[in-house]
Order: sequence, then C-alpha cells, then structure tokens
Amino acid sequence: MPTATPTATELRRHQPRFVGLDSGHRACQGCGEALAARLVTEAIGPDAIIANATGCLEVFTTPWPNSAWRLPWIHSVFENVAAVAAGVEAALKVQGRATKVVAFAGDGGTFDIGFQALSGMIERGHDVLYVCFDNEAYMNTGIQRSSSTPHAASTTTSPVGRMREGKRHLKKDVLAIVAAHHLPYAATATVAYPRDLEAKVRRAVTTEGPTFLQVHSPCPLGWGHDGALTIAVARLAVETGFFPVIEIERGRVTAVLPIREKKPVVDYFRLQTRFRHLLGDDPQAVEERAHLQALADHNIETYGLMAAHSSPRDTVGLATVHRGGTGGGIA
Amino acid sequence: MAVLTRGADALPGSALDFRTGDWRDQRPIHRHRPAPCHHACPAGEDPQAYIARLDEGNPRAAWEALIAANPLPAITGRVCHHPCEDDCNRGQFDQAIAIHEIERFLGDAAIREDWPYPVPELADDAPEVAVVGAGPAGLSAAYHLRRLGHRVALYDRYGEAGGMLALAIPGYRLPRAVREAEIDRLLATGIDFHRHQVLGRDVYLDDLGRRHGAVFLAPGCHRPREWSVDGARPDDARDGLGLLKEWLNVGVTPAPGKRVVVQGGGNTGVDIARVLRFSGAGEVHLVTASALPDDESAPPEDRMSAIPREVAQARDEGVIIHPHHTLTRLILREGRVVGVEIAALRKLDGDDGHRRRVAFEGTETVIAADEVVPAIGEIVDPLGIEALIGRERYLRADAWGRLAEALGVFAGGDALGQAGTVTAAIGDGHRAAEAIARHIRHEPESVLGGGEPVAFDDLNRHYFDRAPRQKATVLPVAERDGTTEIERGLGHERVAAEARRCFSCGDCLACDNCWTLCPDLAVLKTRAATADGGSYVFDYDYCKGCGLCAEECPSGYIAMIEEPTAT
Amino acid sequence: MIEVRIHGRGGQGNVVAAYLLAAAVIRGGYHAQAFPAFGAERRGAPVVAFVRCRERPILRRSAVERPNFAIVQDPALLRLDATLAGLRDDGALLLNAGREAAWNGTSAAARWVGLPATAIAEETIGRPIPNTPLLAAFLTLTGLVPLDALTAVIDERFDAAKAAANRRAVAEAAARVDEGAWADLIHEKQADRVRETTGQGR
Amino acid sequence: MKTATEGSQAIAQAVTMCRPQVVAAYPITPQTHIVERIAKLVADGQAACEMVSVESEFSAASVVLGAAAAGSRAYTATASQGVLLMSEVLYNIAGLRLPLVLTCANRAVGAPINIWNDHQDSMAVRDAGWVQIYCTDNQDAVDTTIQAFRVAERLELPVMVCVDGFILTHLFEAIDLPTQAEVDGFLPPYRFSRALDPASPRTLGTLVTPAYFAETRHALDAAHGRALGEIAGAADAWSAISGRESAGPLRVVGDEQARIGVLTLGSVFGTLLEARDEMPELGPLRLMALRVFRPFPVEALKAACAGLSDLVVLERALSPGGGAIVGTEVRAALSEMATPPRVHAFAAGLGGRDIPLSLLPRLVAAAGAETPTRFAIIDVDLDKLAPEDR
Repeated sequence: MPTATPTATELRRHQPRFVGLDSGHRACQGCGEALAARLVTEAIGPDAIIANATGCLEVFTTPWPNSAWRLPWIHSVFENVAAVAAGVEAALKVQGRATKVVAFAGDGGTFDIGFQALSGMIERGHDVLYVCFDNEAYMNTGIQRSSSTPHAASTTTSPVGRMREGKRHLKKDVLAIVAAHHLPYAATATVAYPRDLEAKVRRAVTTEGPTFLQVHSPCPLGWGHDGALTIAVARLAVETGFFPVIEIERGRVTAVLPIREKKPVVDYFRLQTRFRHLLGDDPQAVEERAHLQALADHNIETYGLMAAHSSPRDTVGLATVHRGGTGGGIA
Repeated sequence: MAVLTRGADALPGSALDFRTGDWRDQRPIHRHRPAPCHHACPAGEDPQAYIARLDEGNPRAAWEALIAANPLPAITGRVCHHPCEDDCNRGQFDQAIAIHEIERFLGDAAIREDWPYPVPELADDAPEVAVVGAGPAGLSAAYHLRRLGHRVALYDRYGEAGGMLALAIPGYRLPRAVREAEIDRLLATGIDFHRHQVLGRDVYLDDLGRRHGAVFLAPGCHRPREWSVDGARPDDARDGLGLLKEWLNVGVTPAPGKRVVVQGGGNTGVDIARVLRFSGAGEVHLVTASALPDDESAPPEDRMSAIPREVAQARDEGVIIHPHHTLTRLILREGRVVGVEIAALRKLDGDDGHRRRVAFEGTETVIAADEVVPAIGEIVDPLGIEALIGRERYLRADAWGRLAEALGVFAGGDALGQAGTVTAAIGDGHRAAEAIARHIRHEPESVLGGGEPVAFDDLNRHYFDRAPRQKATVLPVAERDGTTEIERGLGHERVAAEARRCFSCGDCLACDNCWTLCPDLAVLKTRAATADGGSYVFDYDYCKGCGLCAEECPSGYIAMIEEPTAT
Repeated sequence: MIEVRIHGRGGQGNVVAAYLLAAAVIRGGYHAQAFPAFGAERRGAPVVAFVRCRERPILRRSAVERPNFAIVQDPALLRLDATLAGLRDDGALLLNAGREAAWNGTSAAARWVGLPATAIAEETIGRPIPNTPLLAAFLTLTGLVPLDALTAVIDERFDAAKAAANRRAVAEAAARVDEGAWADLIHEKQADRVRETTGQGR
Repeated sequence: MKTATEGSQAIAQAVTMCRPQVVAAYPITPQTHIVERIAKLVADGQAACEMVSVESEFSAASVVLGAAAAGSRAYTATASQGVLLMSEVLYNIAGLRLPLVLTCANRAVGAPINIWNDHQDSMAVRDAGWVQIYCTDNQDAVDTTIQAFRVAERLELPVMVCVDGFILTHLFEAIDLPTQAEVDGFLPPYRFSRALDPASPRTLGTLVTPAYFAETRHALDAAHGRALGEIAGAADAWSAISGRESAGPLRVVGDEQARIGVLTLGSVFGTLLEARDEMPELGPLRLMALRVFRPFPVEALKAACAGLSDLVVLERALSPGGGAIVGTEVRAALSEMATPPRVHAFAAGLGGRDIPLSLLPRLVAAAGAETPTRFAIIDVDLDKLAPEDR
C-alpha cells in the first residue's frame, strides 16, 4: 500500500551512497563528464581532496557562490593541476594526514597543456590519483581539436572541407606514455560501465603512489549526439574496439574488458555528427572508414579484446542488471 | 545580496540553490505498461507482477498477486496452455520464462503452507449472488464475488466442484489431490456450495433471479455434438467425453487390446487417446484436420489446440497422430466398426471468405480399427435455460458476461462456446463478478483493456545476459500409469532462477540503472512505496530532462513526456 | 680600503679562496666582503674573485676596478693581459710559481713574490689545490691579520683530517715567505683615501 | 652573533628557521645557491620540510600553491625567466589569497639571454597582486624573509622578497643570523583559515562572473592597503627581537636641509651611501631606498620628500616605450604634494652592468638640469650602437 512518499529533499539526505558532486551543477543535458565525475567521487569517498584543472567540469560545477562539490576542492589554472595536487599531497605528507589527493582534468589539460606537470608529478611519485575525463576535444572553449581527438573527427579547428576529412592526426596514446613512467597503476574506463569504473577508482585510491585513470566521457554537444544516448555511444566505443578498456601495472597490461559481441565502427559513427562525413560513399569517406575500422581492429588485436567465451566481466556480463540493483541499503 | 567571500570560496553543495529543473523541456515519468504475458493471459493474470514478488524473495506476496486474478493457480499451472509464454519477450532473446512452472509452484506452495485467500468479512446485509455451475468459470466468479464482499450460493449438478477439471482431466495431468485441495480451500472462503442441484430440475432460473441480486450461469457444455461420418454411425458408438468421464470417475477400462481411432485434435481428443493407451488399447490413432502443434509451416490457427507438450508426450506414449487428415468413411460389419478410411485434408479459403475443409481425392487410406471415438466437442445442455438459449448451441454474452436477453443474468465459461479453455473460463468468471458487483451497486459499466503491451524493442537488452530456461523433469514413459503426475514441476531453487530471468517488462526492476546513470543526481532511491509503485523518485527540481534514464531503463518502465507548461 | 683580486681557473676553488680570506680577515676584526666576478665561465676557464676589507663597514656593492693585490693561482694566467690589468703600480703580486723557474717580474707590479703553492699543497694536503698556501703566504707577507685567523676559519670549514692537512699547508707556506715584507703596503693604503675614492688615474 | 657567510646561504638559513613545511623550486641562476642550501639542510635533517624538486618554475609555483591551500607553510625561489614562467600562477596565488613567500634573485630577462642582475623580472609581475619588498643588503634579506611569512599569513597575501642576483646572493660578508628561538617567538605556526579539509570541504578557485569580479579586485587592492600597516608592525616586532633598526617601507638617510634626493631600490643603495660619504663636496643629499614597492607607500614617500626640490629616481628596469617604471609611479605619487619636487628618472645597472660610486656625482648633476629627465638609461654607451639604433 503506497505510504506517504518522502519529499526529494528528505530523500537526498538518506541516499545510500556518498555524494561528492551534487545536483545543481550546470553541465549540459546528458553530460558524460558530469556523470563520470559523479561516479568517480562516489567511489573515492569522503576522505579526499580534489584539485581540478580549468575546463568544462570546473566551470559548470563552481560558478560562485554555488559549488556542486561536497569534497574539498581547488581550481588553480589550466595546465598545473598535477602540480597543485602534488603540492597538496606534499603538505598532507608533512602534516601526517592520510587523506587521498585526486587530480581532475580533461583531455586538453592532460594530453596537451598539462602534460609536463603530469609527467613530473608521476616521476616524483606523489601519492595522487590523476583522473582524465576524456571527451576528445576542447569542449569548454567550443569544440576545438586536442591531441586526444580521434582521427578524422570533425571539430571547429579540424573541420571537414573539400581538402580535409576532419582531424588529420591520430589520437595520442596517452595511457602508453603515462605507463612508460612505470607507475603502479594506470587504466582506462568509461561511463558505459559504471561498476568497472568504480572498481578501478577504488583500486587506484588504495594504491600507494601515483595512479592514472582515463575515463571516456561522451560530450553530447561536441560529439553531436542526443544527451539520452551518452551511455549508448560510450558503450559502442568499447564494443567496436575504438576505445580499449584496459589496466596497466608497472608498464604491463594486466587486464582488459573483453568484447563479447564486436560491432563495426560505423555503428559508433552513426550516432555522432562529428563522424557524419564518414558515412558517405565518396572515396575519402570510404577510405577513412576503412582506416578507422583498421585502428579499432588493431586495438582489439593488440590488447586481445575479444572474449573467448562469455566471461562474467565482459561487455555483456559486466552490465547485467538484477532486481534490487547494486545500490546497497535503500533509504 | 550575496557577500563576496575571501578568495571567492564557496560552500559545499551550495549549487543546490540552483534549480536546473528549469532547463527541462521533457520529463521522465514512471509508466507501468502491461507486460506481454499479462496482456496474453485469458484469466487476466499479471505474471510479471507476481514473478517480481517471488524474485524479491516473497512467494506469499507473489501468490496473493497471482490469485488477485486467478484463484486456481495450482490447477492452471498444470492444465493451462499458457499463451503468456508464447508472448513472453524473453522468447525473442533466448527462451520464454517458464511462467506455468512458477504459477504451479506458487499454487502448490499456498496449499502446502495453507495461505488463506484474502477475503473480507461478510457484512450482514451483503448482497447475495447465485452461481450455477462449479466449473472454473463458476468457481472464479464465486471467489471474486466473495472477494468483493458478496454472499455466494454455488449450485452444481455433480457431487463435487470442478466441472471439466474433475470430469475430464486425467490425473497424470492434474492429480486429484491437487484439484480437491485447491478447490476446497477456495470454497472454504465462505461460499455456500449446493451439490447435485440440476438447473431446471432442482433449481429454477427465475426463482434464483428472484432470490438473488444476480445470477451467473456457467453450465459448461455437456451434450455431445451430433456425430456421424457421411451419415453412418456405429450402433455401439461412445462419445469421447463420456468415455473420459467414465474412466475418470467410474474407472471403467474402455478398450483393452482394441485398435481405436480417435477423431479430434483438442485436449479431450489427446487425453482420450492417451487414456486408451494407458488402459491397454492395442493401437491408438488420432485423426485431426489440424497440423501438429510444432508445425511451423502451418498458421497457428491451423494447429492442434491441444497443449503442445501434451501432444509430444502422447506421441512418446505411442499414440499415432494423423495431422491434416479427416475421416471420410466408416467401414462397418453388422453395424460395428472394422476400419476407417481417412484422407488428407487442408483448410482453404473459400469464395465466401470462410475457410472450407477440402479432402483430396486419391489420398484415401484405410486403418483397421475396432472402435472410433469422436472428440469433436460438446454443446450446452439447454435444460433450465431454454428461454435464454433458444435454438442456439451456446449462450451469447458480452465481454462482461451480460446476457442481452435478461437483466441481472450473466454467463461465462465453455457455455459461451468460445475458447473453451480453463483460463478463459476463469477470466469470464472474474470479469462477470466485477460486472455483477457494479450491477448490484448500480454503478456504470467500466471499459476493458490495459493499453499496448511492452514490445521487445522497448527494452534495453544490453543489461540482460543469456540464461537458459529451466526445464521440469518428466516421468519416463515406462513409469506412466495414467494417474501418476507426469510433470514434476520445478523446485524452489530453479523457480527462483527462472524468476531472475524475467525482464520485468513495463515495470520497475529496481536495478538502480536510473539512479546510477543520472548525471544530475535527479533520481533518488526510496524504500517507501512511491505513488507509482517504483523504487525511485525523480527530483524535478534538478532533472534537466536529458532522457538518459529512460534510454537506459532495461524494462521500458521510464517514459519521456513533454514538460507540462503549467505545474 | 684594501682590495684583493684572486685569479684562477674554474674548478680551482677560486671563490672558496676569496671566501676564506674574507672570513679570516673578518675574524681578525676587519669588515670585509668577498664575491666572484659573476660569469658564465666553465671548468678550466680563467676566473677571478675579489676580497674587500677595511676597518669601517663596507656598503658598496660595486666591482673592484683597481686591486691593491693580485693572487694568481696559475702562472699560465699571466699570459692574459686581464690578469694584471688594473693592478695598482704600487700594488703587489703573489704568484703560484710552481716548481719550475720563477717568473721574471714585469712593470705591472712594483713587487712580486713567487710561491710553489701547488707543490706545497701536494705535499701537505695531497691534492694540487694551491689556494690555502697562497692565502697563508699573503697574510704572512702583509700581516693583515694573524695566521691563526685563517687556521680558525679552516677548522670551521673542513672536517678534522682536512683541516689538519690544511694547517700543515699554512705552516709550510708561511715558512717560505718573509713575514711582514708587504706590511708597508697595508699602512700606505689605509692612509691613502683620495685617489681611491675619486677614481683618479683610471 | 655575526657569521661570515654568503647571501644565499643566509637566506636559506632564514627560510628554514621559519619552518616551512613544503619547499618547491626549480634551479635557475642566480637562485640556485638558496635552494641547494635548503635541500642540503633537509638532507642533513636540519630542516623538517618536504622538498619538492619540480620539473619547472611553473610547477614550483603550483606546488607551493597547493601546499599553502592544504594548510602548510610553503616557500619557493626563482629568478628571471623563471618568474615569467610562474607569472600565470603568481596571479592565481594572489587571487586565491594564499599566503606564500617567494625569493626573487633578481636577474635580467632575455633575449638576449643574460644571467646578471637587474629588476626586470620582478617588475614584470608587479601587478600580480603580490607584496614586493626589495632588499638593500643580505642582513635586510634575512630579516625581511622572516617578516615576510608573518605578513603573508596575517593578510593571506603572497610576499615576494627581491634580492639582487649575484650582487647579494653571491656576496660573502658578515651577517647577524637570528636564533631559532627568536624566530619561533616571532612567527607562530601556520594556521590557514580556508585550508582544504574533508572536515569542512570548501571549494577554492570558483568561477566569478562580471557581477562580482570587480569586487574581488577591490578586495585584493584593499588587502594591499592594509599591508603597509602589517609590514610596519612586523618590522617593529622583529626589531624588538633582533635589536636591529626597524626597516620601514622606505629607508631614508640624509639630512633635513637636503634639497636633492636620490631614490633607488635594492643593493645599489649601499653604494650610493658610500659614495655620499666619500664625496662631501656633493653637498647635502637625502638618499632613499624604496623597500616596499607593492603596496606602493605613497604617504611615506610624500613625507620623505618634504622639502626636496629635486628627486632622482634610479631603477634597474624599464618599460620600453613607457620609460621609467618606479620613476613614473613616484612622479604620480608626489604630484599629490603641494610643492612636489622635480622628478628625474633614470635606469642603470641593467643586465649586471656595474654601478660604481662615481655614478652619484652624475645623478646629482642631473638633478641640476634645466629640464628634468623624464627617463634615460644613464649608463648607456651610445657609441656601442649603430647610428640608427641610438
């Protein structure tokens, strides 16, 4: 029998999960980065300090006097988040506090302008979890290409034209570069598989020393898809092999998220206007499609992404839901 | 006016002051839609609902949800042809949920645990209704009327309740003990059962009408159809149903050593054929104009109406089936059958639009036989209702069971000459009971229908993993004796596993997807049952209406609707 | 004001020599400052460092243009004009003469003294670092401050073993030069003010 | 008790006596001796702080920013290009109102690359919101460094202590180093009111729209307004402990009768003082060292210039196309006086060029010029330039 339903305000106080990033932030509808940041902070828990690089996440969460954060949080500038985090960590070390330090940045702040500070932070062995929310372009400034933008994707600075089919260059393999620092733990994850993401965050925060997480976070605005399809798009990135989900320890690949049913990359492209120009029959489009399919196949081969048989943590098994869900005790 | 803090610092969670709900042009809502199994059930059961309760670990709540529609689950779990499973969305994914096994399990559990039927105390001035016929339709009507607070007088011509369940369904399908236990528990809810009361002989319709607020007629069909092959008829002809009743209730062994031909592809025909095998008939042929149940080449309406697994078992037991054939001639010697001539037959569309049966010349075959048993159905015995039925073979009523001819008189079950199944009869009884209650309270009639069922494509199948359907163990042919139940059902473990396979079409699976995937934390989890019965509420102060939750809802329970302009 | 310019090669401890001298002079009750000629020179290149001292506090941060004394740690540096440039005609030169034949003076300095500082260092310290012997010789010649001011500074700066070795070097060098031979130059300089401050004769 | 030591060593000693918890630095001439010394003190266990050897000045500034925000006393040092590489973060630190101390071993800014002293580097970030103090000698550098932490932490403003590269950092002389007890008595442990802490999870570094940005800038300027009082207070308090003269924002030496004044910044002040002593024939002079350049001590300056007919401003930087930096600000400040002195603005000693005692007579002569010099590089040798470049 329906008893009186508690008001949302009452319910908010009793949700059976830690809230690090709360409602009222100003991300776009269906923002993958907002979702990723929410999931990551939930997994980190309350004893942490966040340093955040300049970018969408920083802007939409902290227009003064409103902050959507419930963890201590600091933003300095675009390219120094790893160093700021290192400073916080150094301070906590001297103060003898065990609070975890986490750095948040987008792909621009990680692959490009902030990379030197990131490399230095890892090399010096700071006990910091660095999370890169990878939405594959400079979204905060209006969709300019970054070194994370996939090959042939269209952005305002890698536009499609008579002479060009979007970005001419390849997506930088930042995980491999980071892994070359021989750090204890580095991994990719995606919003399409929240349980995998949360497990990796927990793994990283309990690991001593620098750890790195690259979270594939669709941007409905920049990728040109409906906000409702954020998960569907992210899922296809994995199922096509376009975005390999792997774990690297001390430079060695130790685990992958296997694909049970491989999808062609065009399935991924169809949902996004940034790849729309690749769907035609003109020779360049055909060639680029083949090129991108080859890149995805290369990922699958390189990391052995095809699941031999249905494993409980492959692209299907990992997402399986059951009545009662995963959310623990109910408020 | 806000006062600037040093360094423009902000307080945790202060963004809650900023209501992003204003951005919304569409909003998610929880919208329950009938699951295909619910939509398909003639008895109006909602298997999705009771499977959910079972999956939650509450079998009693599951049983109560079940008997809100059908008070005889232990029986129907065994004898129903379960169209619910034919429509189950899971069937398009891997295999349908074994709903009848779950239904049967719950029915048996209720008997074993003696869970009482939830019925209200009778008020002194409770209206009284007469129900004629204690078959599935009558029992269903009686129970639902009782549930709705009515006094019920139930009349039947036989000494025990159950109608065809008792008369014509052999024990290897429906053990007597199960049938009696469930029906007795049902009658024990406070239904006055009057045995051996034949309408038109012991009780009279107009008299019942006078003494009760309404009358529900469920006399069933007990008069065999006229039968002959090309006008010929053996002197010693026995009708199939009669033979079955005799064997079931008197225990006469009908045909030791004989070679018998049964005509008719319904459940009765198949049961007669099997009974004959069990009682030692040498050879049993079943001739039917329909196709075999598993014959994909034939349109469903052309297939035998008998339950497919029963047909399969019959063949295992040695019954020889001649699908798409008909009897063209009886070969008689001194009025006794020595053989039959059968020929291939198809149902074809005629010029008048009706389908006609065409036997093909030159396909005739002769089968040596000692007896031919027709199982071609029965019609209503008009005794006591001559005024209502006139020259017709069946009673005619609307969807609520109302008879055009007489106000306050309702009818249902086989007597309507429609589906002629147990579950259809139970559905008739249920609907009629509600109509009767409204009739007595002088309330306006309501409309039927629960909306379009959830389609396979309305589900987000990414969240379901393949899992094989649980199969019940079956008694080996050698051990079958005609009374021991052949199907053994599923144990608790395997029923639970089966329940876990349910997609929960159109209802909340409480899987946490919406709660986990909302970028705006606008989905909140709650224990208190919500107005819409779900486990989550949408916080429209912050929901931006992106539609992610609806897109990722596995069970199609979340719909996006245009944002209401005025709130 | 007394200004000393020490010449050496990058890596020879030239700046250290200047700091040691200044420290010793301060210990002896003077005000002093020492600083290198800041440059981008690398190991082996000619380098110079300066020491200033007097009884009053020294506030100036300007360069030393016309030193009273030049201490040259490597005779080969004499081939460069810069080595003796600006040295006052009435100044003096202390030269690490090495083992080989002594250098036949020039007009650049009225007086000069040669000392086989490298050899002394090798004998006493075991390494060819001529600066300690040269400083000892300089203080012995000028009598600017007592030698023990230098040994005290050495004791402060080096560990026991090194200090002992350096003390031996100090003693050895002091024994090789005439005590007070340049004492007059000191007094002269104290009296003389005008030329120095108005920068005449440049 | 006086110790004969190098300026860098003394500054490093002073810094560690202030018990910083985090020191981050990237090596650059002529700052290296300072951080090398601190690193050694840490290595020898004589300083209990986390020494973070970063990969750039940019990260050095960022690390101390993070450390200060996390509630630790932090310090860094740099020079020249390093200051400019830090500049974005320097603005950020001031905007976040974080207390930090930075030693700038003043050095020219390339191109052409030049490792020697002038003030172009710190002048380039004069608008970043930092307090800037220019030290006249190494004793001043030691005392100012200690006071800087107190000023920074009381105001939640960063302080840049400017010390002439090489001229002071590499100068060996006798310095009075305080005892640890004296410093502890002067400088309480660091408590940051807005520290990052899960117990009270604040958000630092928000986005501020036009609706409030002007107010943030006003608040920063107002904090500098209060800084003069704090600086003076710290100086007096430290003087009471050290026994040395309390150095105000402006050091003034010279008699009341003087009609000519010379104002400068940094180590050249000592040279001018000696020159004045050595040359009585120049007549009465009033010499001033502008120690505190940010906040700009307008009132103190006006008071110090009372009765002057001419003021020569000598600085070690310039704003090409604009001329004098300090000179222009001094001129503007003095214009508030009823009878302001004429201001003659000069630069000298750029890129390490020696400023000899003999410069003073030329400055005094310039003061007597018919028309004041708006700006000139007084020691430039035009003969070294091609005619079209003169």
